Amino acid sequence: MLNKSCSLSRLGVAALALMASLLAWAIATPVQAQTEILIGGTIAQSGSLQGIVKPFGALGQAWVDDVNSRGGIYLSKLGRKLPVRMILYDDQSEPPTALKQYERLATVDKVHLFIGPFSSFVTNAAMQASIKHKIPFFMVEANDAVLFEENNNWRATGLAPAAWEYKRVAELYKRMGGASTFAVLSRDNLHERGAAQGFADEVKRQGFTVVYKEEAPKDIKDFSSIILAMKGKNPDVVLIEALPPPWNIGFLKQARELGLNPQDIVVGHTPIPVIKGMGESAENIVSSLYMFDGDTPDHLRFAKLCAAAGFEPWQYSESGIRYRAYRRIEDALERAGSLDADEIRIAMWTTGMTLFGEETMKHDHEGYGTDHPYPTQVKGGKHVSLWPLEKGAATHQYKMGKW
Amino acid sequence: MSDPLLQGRALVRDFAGLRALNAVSFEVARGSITGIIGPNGAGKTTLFNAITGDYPPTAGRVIFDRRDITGLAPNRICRLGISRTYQSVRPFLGLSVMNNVRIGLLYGRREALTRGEQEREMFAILDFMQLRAIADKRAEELIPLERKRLELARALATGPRLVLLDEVIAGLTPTEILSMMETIRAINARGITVLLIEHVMKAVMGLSSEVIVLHHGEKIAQGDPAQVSQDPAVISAYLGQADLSAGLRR
Amino acid sequence: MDLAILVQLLINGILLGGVYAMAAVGLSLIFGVSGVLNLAHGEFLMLSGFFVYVVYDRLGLNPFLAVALVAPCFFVVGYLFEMGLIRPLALRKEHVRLASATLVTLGVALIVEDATSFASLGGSFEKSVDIFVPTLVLGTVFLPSLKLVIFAVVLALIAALFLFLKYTYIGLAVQAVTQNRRGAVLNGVNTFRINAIAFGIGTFMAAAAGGFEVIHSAVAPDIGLPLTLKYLSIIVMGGLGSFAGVALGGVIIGLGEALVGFYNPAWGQTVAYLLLVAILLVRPKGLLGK
Amino acid sequence: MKRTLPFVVPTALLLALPLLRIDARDYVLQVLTLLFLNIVLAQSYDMVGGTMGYINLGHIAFFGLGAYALGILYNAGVPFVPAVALAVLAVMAFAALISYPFFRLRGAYFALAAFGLVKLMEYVTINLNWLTGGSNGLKIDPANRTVPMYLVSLAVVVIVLLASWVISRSRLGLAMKSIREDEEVARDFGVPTRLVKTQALVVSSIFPAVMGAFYTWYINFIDPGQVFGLKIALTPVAMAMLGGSGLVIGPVVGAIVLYMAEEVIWTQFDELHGAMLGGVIVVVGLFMPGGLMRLRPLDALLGRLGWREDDR
Repeated sequence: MLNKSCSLSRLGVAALALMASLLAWAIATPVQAQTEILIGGTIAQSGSLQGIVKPFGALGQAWVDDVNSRGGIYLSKLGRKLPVRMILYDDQSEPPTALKQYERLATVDKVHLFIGPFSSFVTNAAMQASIKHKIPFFMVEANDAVLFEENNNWRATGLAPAAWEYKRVAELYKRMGGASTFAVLSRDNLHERGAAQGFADEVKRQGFTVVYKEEAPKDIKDFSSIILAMKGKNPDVVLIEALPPPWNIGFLKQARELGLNPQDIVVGHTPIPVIKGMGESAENIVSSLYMFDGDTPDHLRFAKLCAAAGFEPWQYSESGIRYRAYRRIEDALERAGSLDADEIRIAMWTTGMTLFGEETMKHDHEGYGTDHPYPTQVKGGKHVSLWPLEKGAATHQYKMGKW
Repeated sequence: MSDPLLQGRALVRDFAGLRALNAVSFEVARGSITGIIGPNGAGKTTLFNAITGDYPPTAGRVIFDRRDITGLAPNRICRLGISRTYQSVRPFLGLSVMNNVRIGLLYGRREALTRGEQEREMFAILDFMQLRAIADKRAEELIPLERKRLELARALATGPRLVLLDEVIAGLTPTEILSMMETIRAINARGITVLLIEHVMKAVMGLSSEVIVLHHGEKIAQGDPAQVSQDPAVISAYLGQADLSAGLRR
Repeated sequence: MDLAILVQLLINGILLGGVYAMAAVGLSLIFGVSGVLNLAHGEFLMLSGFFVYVVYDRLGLNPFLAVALVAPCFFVVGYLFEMGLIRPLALRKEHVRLASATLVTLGVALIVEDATSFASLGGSFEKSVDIFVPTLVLGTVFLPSLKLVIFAVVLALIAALFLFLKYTYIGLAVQAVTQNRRGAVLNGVNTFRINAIAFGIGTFMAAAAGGFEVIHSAVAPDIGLPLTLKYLSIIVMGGLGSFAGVALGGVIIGLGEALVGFYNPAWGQTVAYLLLVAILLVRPKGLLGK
Repeated sequence: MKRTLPFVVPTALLLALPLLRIDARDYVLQVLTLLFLNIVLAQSYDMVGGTMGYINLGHIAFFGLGAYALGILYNAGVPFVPAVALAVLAVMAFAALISYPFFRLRGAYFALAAFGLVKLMEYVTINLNWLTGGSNGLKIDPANRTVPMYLVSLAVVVIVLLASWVISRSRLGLAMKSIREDEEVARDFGVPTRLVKTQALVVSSIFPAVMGAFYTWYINFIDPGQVFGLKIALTPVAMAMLGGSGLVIGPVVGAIVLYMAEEVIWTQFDELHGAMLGGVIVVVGLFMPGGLMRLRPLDALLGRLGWREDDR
């Protein structure tokens, strides 16, 4: 009996010790002195969003290496350069996991600023940690309106609202002439819906007609009924807005199979699998990217970072947004000149930096930026920039139903 | 029979085009031990299932204690006082012996028992079936004979007026057979009517006051054991099943 | 509605049903014989699509040839899968077996999905083969020839399966096991081998469907589980273990998606699961289930 | 007293945790909140899945429904507490409603139809966008609710564990177990199986509904793919199996072990998180049909604590 209760209590002690050590393990990371700039965030390495952003962990590291190779970022109030360290966790594409991990970044890793995750849903959860701990939050691939409903001075994005995504494409058609009726199909998902609606509104504002507008389920595989309905409307231009390549490929292959032959096809996101899968048929598809051809320092640096991360800029259409976020962080830190959260925040909101040699980034009173993508066209299996518009109108070629 | 406890009226049961029971009518007297015999596939177990409502009869009526129970759900029929065992035993393997019995006590009775009554009843039944010593074991840990006793214990727990015993003697050693026959008699002595299916002729003939003979889904004879075993139809039905017909004549 | 459109919709729906039936038949065979809900079925489909792509991309083979090369290998994959991971569960209690098989196949699905996405790191996660089989046009009606071929293949496979089950020793054994596992064992059938063969054939069919997927649209690591779910609802709707039921279930869902999808794309996808629940309400064992 | 101590002491410690004054407190609370969510889902899944033997792959439908019901009611101006109550009642009514058709199905048919139900719910939620916001998701006023959410989840964990324990020793629990062992025999011995199954499903739906409602309150922005997701649908099943399906202590142990394993995996490894999780699940299915708590040493431990159940 003595033996029994003895081993029981020993067991209890062991269990408590285990719990305590787990707790300790969870919170035990040495406190950082101000010898480096700590940036924390999450990137989906698993779950439903991984396919779009997985290599951005490597891209982030490439940027950090690049910055540190020059000695880091100069902070005037400290009077020296500090190296950058980026801590990225896997949010598993799930908001509660992201919330937990941003909390960890804030309290365990004690980062100085946050870089946002992919998607508005995950961002919304992650932002809670920023507000609570008063840590500046650089949003990246997230610009849905719900994120801007509340006053929150700790977040800002470089992106314009989702509805702007096709502004430049619509302008291109305005300048080109020759097309007047549009069909718009988007994947039924937060981001895609907003972007497609923006395009429809934009072309209507330009005086064109939208003859077909529909949203199709996230995981639809058979588009034959949609294509049939679309054919009945006989549109000049068909726009497809969906992030996952299989969605776009499925639609395009079936459209070809069922003889949908508009004058022009716009596929919002045309990364390499779409081009490879469509082969010759991908020629002259109009698309968009968050960059355009050029040789400014930004262009060169962006290409270099992507190469270090193992892909070409246009293969991951969102990579341009990431790059802009890195640049904004550099810019904000330099102008803040310290690691004080408030100063970084103010610097983040008052940016006026120039990117890719052309545009000046700004923020409106809600925190939206001004970035929106540029039209491209697939030629010879690659994206060719149609920007600026004068050049675009000359380079652009109607597809004219040629599959 | 003036007032039978159980009565089947022209029972028919079809399985996907196969007629397993064909117009079987029979009566079971109150307080009796009645045997059902017949070659394999004669429809004996189907008859049980028709009575308990597991596979309700396609046509015909089942009358229990002057009440028509045809088409009632098995759980309701159980509460009316009919309980059973299975040809291949089916105790709740993952449950303890006590809980196997408790199911019948809790759910199979018409009137709710108080906690004290429950416990008293349960231990009385466990004692009666000699299961008390292994009451905490799970059914899957029992040996076959114990499982059979457990089936009987569970059947008794519902406080039945009629128990249907499906080959409880088959597969036992001669000593075990004798003890099981004693048990069945003891159950009957408590005022519970017994209807049993059995292949061991000695046991059926020894126990039953009345025997029903099924063949190809039809009843070919009913009467006291001595009389039935002389019946030419019965003998011809068993022809070719040497050991059984030998058993009949013995 | 315009008659031409209606005809086109019906054709689309039926052909789509053929595409669904192709992979679902394999799943049905596996369930019928082994009683296992193979949640990894769609992953094998996806994996086969990847291999077809790799063979096509690296060796420059014709994609159809690549399918012919890759799919039979998946017979072996399925066979080994059963031997290694499903067989050890055979002796468990019914509901424990169902649950553990569900877990094992789910775990395998997660592993295959993640490993595939890991293996394609650096490249893109999505693969699609560039090949266009011209469409047959009869007046106003478009008959996508690739889907026609698939439909013919499905019919042929179902017929072959039927003959195989009816006239070969192994086929009869498969049937015996489907109907009564214990009885088959008592009659000397090696149920383990039969299970493995069923997994082999079923996985082969999934692989063939995967080949179609990568040719006709695209594969990505995460398409597996949602597809499995759809195939499962098709075979449940048709009646577990009935091949004709699978074809019927596939065509019903195909037609439902095509017709509803024409008016309202959103509900077009939903209709499959609405039908599933509705049919099970009326017939708990599916349309042709016994 | 000795028997309840290993339960009371950790609960008291966990209850006191928010008083802790360290920087990482909220992180610890959030880690535990997600653990509690998993425990509740696994434990309540197992009422039907383990105790009654009906593999309910659609358990998460109750969670998603609770999440959406709360969001819709709350945004319609119903005060929070009544909104939670109404959401839970709605889910219970839903469970009672589907129990009739779904429990006509057995075994694999039931598991699959229930699984299909989750997908159906997801689609319907997307399509009814006038009500649910569709794929745009549903948002309620955001706030930092770390500590209250932690306390609520802890309370629900305690309640669900108590409920499991009470049920396993109750009349209803015995009937559920008898259905698991042999439904026909149970019916032959007077168990009103249909009623028992409905009761079991309704009881098991309460807990995911509560957690779903509070989940919306905590995360404040939900979408159909998230609350009706495949992963969240299947991990509780894996957790219950890992710990020991059908035992009161099983699902909670499984949830803790699997969740901790996941935590270690994502903090210690950069890649292949899904594959490792899959590996764990395969091992459980392959080698531990009875789960951890039926392994001999742990079973012996339960015996010494006086926690061993008669029916296992």
